[in-house]
Amino acid sequence: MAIIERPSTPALAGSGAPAVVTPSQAYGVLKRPVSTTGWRSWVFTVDHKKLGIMYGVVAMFFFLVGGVEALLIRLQLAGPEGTVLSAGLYNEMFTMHATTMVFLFVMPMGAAFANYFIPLQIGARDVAFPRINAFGFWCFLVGGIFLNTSWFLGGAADGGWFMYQPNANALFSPSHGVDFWGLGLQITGIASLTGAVNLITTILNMRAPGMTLMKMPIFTWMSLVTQFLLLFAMPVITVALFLLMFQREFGATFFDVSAGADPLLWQHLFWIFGHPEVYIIVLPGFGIASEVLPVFSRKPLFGYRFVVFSGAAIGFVGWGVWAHHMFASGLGPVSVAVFSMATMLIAIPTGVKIVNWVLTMWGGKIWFTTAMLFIVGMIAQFTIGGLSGVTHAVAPSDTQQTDTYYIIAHFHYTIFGGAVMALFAGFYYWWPKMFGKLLSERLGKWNFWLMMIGVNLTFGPMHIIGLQGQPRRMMNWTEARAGEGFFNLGFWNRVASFGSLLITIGVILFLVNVWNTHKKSSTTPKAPLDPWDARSLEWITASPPKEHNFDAIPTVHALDEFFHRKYEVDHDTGEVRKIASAEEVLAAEEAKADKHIHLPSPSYWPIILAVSLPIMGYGVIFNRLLIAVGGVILLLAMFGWALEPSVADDSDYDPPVDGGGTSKELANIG
Amino acid sequence: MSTTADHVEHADHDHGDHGDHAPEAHAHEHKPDSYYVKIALILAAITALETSTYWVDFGAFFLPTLLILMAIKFVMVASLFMHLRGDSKIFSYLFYSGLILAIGVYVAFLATFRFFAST
Amino acid sequence: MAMWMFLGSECLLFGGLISTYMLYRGRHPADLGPDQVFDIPFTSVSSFVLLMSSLTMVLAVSSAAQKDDRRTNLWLTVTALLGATFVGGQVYEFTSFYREGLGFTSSLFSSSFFTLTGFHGVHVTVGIIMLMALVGINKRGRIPGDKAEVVELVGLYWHFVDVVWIIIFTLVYLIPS
Amino acid sequence: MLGLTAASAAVLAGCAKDAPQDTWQPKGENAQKIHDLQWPVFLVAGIVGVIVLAAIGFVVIRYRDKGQPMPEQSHGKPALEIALTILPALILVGVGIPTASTIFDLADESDTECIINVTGQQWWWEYDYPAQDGCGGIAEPIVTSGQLVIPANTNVLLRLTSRDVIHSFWIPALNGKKDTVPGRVHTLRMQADQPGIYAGQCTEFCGLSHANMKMEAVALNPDDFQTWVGNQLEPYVSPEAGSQAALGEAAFTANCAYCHQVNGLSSTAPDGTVTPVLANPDQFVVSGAAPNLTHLMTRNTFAGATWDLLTDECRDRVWNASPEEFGALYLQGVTAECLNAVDLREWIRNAPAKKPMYASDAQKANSDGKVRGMPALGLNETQIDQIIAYLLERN
Repeated sequence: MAIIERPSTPALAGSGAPAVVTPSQAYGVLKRPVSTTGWRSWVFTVDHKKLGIMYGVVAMFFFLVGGVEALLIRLQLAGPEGTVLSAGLYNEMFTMHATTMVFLFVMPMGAAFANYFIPLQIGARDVAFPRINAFGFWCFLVGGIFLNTSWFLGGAADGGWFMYQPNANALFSPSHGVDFWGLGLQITGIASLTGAVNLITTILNMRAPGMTLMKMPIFTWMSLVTQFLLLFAMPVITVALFLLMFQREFGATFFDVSAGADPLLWQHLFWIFGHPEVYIIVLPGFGIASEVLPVFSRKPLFGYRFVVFSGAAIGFVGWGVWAHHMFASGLGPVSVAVFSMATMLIAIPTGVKIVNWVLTMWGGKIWFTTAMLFIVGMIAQFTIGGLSGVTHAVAPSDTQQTDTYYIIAHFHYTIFGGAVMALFAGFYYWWPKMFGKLLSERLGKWNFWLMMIGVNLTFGPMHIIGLQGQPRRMMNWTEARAGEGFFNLGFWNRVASFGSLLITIGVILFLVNVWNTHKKSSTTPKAPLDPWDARSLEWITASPPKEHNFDAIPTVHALDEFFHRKYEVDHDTGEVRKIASAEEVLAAEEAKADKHIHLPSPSYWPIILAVSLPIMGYGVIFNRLLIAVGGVILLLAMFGWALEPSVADDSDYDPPVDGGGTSKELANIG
Repeated sequence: MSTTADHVEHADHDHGDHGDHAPEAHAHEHKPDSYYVKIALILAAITALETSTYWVDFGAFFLPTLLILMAIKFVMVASLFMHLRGDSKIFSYLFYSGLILAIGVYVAFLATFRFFAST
Repeated sequence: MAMWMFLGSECLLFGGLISTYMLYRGRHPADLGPDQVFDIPFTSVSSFVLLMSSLTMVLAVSSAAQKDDRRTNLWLTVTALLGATFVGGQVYEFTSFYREGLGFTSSLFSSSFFTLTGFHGVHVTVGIIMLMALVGINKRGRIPGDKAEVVELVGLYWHFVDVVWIIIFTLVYLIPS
Repeated sequence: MLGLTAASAAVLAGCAKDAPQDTWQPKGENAQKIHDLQWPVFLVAGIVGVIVLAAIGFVVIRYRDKGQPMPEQSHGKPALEIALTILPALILVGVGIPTASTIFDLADESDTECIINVTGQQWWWEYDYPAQDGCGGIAEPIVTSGQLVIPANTNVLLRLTSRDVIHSFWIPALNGKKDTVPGRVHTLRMQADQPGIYAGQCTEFCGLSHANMKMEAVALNPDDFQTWVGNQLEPYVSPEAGSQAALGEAAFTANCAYCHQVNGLSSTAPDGTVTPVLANPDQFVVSGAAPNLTHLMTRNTFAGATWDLLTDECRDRVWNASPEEFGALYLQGVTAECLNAVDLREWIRNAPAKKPMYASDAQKANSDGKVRGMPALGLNETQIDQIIAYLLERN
């Protein structure tokens, strides 16, 4: 049903030229891929929706990988002197668990939602640079695979995800794991950077008529802040990773103390990137929460402006707090005091968000769907995580807590309890939009409760374990230091391990839910057009959306545009009256359908370009010859890319099949 | 890495805008070539002055002089050659936010190493 | 706009490299520090060359805006040549340092110096490739979209690289450690 | 309810018994300062948490869909927003001021009167006491490891550094942690109110055996501390000729003394010349150091304080001693009856099997043939017996 249509060139737009056509002629070096079905339609696609789904699927896969790693860690720690994993394997496990979850699950899952929904939420037909978008996805995929092949090629990285120097240099970490880690992150970093440039341009340039910045859906807003953070944070880690690579591969001495280097250089560079990274992880979740809450409370987001500004404030202040990861590293009292105060400052905008979420529900008419449950759970857990965060902003008290399980409790409450729960809410909320089918609410509620209880059983006790003095990153704990009272480490470690099993079951239920929904795809009924009585622009189109998103680009008059087309608000009485159904709103839009819709054409180059990168990566590690091979592919791909117009030329197309039809009709034919 | 591709796509897509915000304003007026040559001459003069510090002792003014001259050159190239001055404000915001962030963060970073105390 | 964003992002990249250099510039054996190896007159000349390439780049952009393909190509070529001269100077400088005993791994100063200036050199080289590609496809009439805009975007990148050198030249070469 | 659990857990943690690294049971002035700062913060955080969670609970129950009409489409009340922004800001100012003053207070080292150098390496701690007038006077330098012995009620200045990677020194009952960074010296003030033994652990991930890098701080009252100093400086006594220990001395010299220094140990050549046996760990170990074993049996632990030299029974007696009795009990050291020979034998027999280390030939190849940690020496059981007999006299 997908169609490939003529390109958007200003001279020709609206000139009455033909619409549906098939590209016939090769441009550039290879013949342009044109499949609209089968694997080719995915591999060479530049459609932001397909890329979004692929981001989601791959990120979900890595979530399972990271989850298995976490389970092995909890299994090892369930009892004293655990022997499930050897010391070396344990170190690789927690390093890769963190790396996988941060770089290969939460970030790309945020990117999945951003890719899929930003154009829909702002009323655009695609992103600004569709081929770069595809390139970004493939970089993420090949980078993630590259990173994980280290398991089979001599062992994964074992220096912790923070890879502190000098423990991660070649003398102390002789396997190739750290090389894989550095190069793999370099490759996935390209995905983040290109994605950031692309999405920021999209948001700033391609909004529907009438959509001012302050009428933009909040998820798009939070994603915008996230992308800015990525834009400025990625180069910092790039520098750090290059220094690491030069040190390990080419004999430089940036972190070599005997040459006079200062290992704190690495820590600063890493955390200058690493702290904005924290907000990169949670802000998309904040965005999803701020979308879901108003819909199911039947009320606009309380204090939209405050939520937007606090998001932006978090984005700014997030740059000035990195050294709070280093309170114990010997910075000197002045630096510690300054960063301690800055860290407290950031609690204020975060608190604003929680207050606004609660007040959004206040006075509402709350409908407890699975998505809503996940968000309510997320708010509760994020509150706990935020408050424990304030306790480490107090630097002296942080010197007791840092590098203990208390920190693990803190950031899992924010990242798992906050960001990941919000992502799950996003799945349930947007599934009908993406696939036209509803996930089962019954299974969904089981999924929610298992995860909610599981998260609290797993990470709640870690507050206790940490305050009882159990350091993190230890392959085992001993009875001698466990204590015997109510707060003894043994009992609570077992509880935590048990909780991780509940989370696992919850995640499995989610997968079952997805499987059930799609296995019977012929028998399960289509989801209603507007199952949640939603409020924002992405719902003013078919589910799943057509390849061109909107038949007619909607004109925006208000925040919560869709709501205002369905309901009329009496300003005197505050009474809300329904004036149109979702179907009617959509029909009205479709009646105005654009005659000519121009979409970018698929391309081979993004995936070819991306694949050249890990080849060069293997080259750096194993055989310099491969660098040349990868480099040649890279150059050829860039050359091919540059020569290929992002949209096929006029002459590529056959004459119109149906001169008079609108694109909507043609879409149905195609 | 993707810069070459970047601008190619850029050219194609900016015209597909349907936003209500300021369009990509490239419609700045074109100055005669002599204008740019004059700027280049000024820049060259500043560079000559900077280089002269290698031979001439400026005493206490040495460091501030060099830094100020550097800043002048930077701003001149950015605002005149790259015509940030005539372009849409949003470009300035994007670029200078990166620049200022970089300066702020890295000055703080060097400060934690007591870099400024020792020199 | 995307180019501006990319350049904003590059500020943090070079900021990191410059900071690393600033931190480590004093860490070297006494006879192989910046004050001993730098050849200020030589570097001043190559800095001047790069600065002038910004001028020719502006002229190329200006010609492109006036749709004068021949002059555009001329100025683009001159810019690329000036850039190549600069890179050539850098290569010469590196080899002369190397002969004086300052290798990449000699000291923290040399590692961070070569990393910083090397990154900059790679940027210039990428810029030269972009310029030559522009000339090439321009000749074949293959620049898609608005030609002047493409030239201008390459110009922005080129000026940025120049601006970075302005900073490096002052902070690294002129201010002694 | 979960918030309550978390908050009350935090508050109640102070009541737990027998958790040696509990961060809520300060036993020294510095830890007390941290505690005085942190418990009100935890309390406030707990109260705020309870209020927010209660509000969520209230909203969720009160405003669930009971068929009420569509609510008013209110976009918020700026006055309420601003009030709710200022309120947490005020709370944070209230937290921030004492935080800053405590930071500077803890960093003040002008009142310390005793200096101890603490050096971390994979995967154990070395403590050396320079000759000084502080600590009640130390005439000659002392080098020990595993257990940091300090005079009670005295402000001790620890100068922390590392020989290889970053470690972190942490005795929770006495002070917060401080990283030991190679190439840098960090300082940490430490003071214990009462004689006793305080557990700690390396808390910066430092490689393979990070979990097995523990430490203990032992506080003795000043008189006992002087006794301890005197004992550490006692000259070397050779084992009685022909005894098991004398054979052990030879075995030790042949197998262990390459890396482990025993002050005063010497070897006699057939011609009667006596040369001191000097360890040269630089040549064999990446960090360039191995624990000094001169007075091994005055310590209660070995191998990075991971295993005890005392049997469980004797260990419990020391750990549970009252502050008054503690000093005498600790100064007894490890006697033959109390020696935990099981773990010690296993360790000498094959150290890397007991504690993961980089000591195999293949692993050594990556680091110029040097080990990180103690290699398996291939000793036979007789030699092990002899060495243990010898070590037992290192008191």
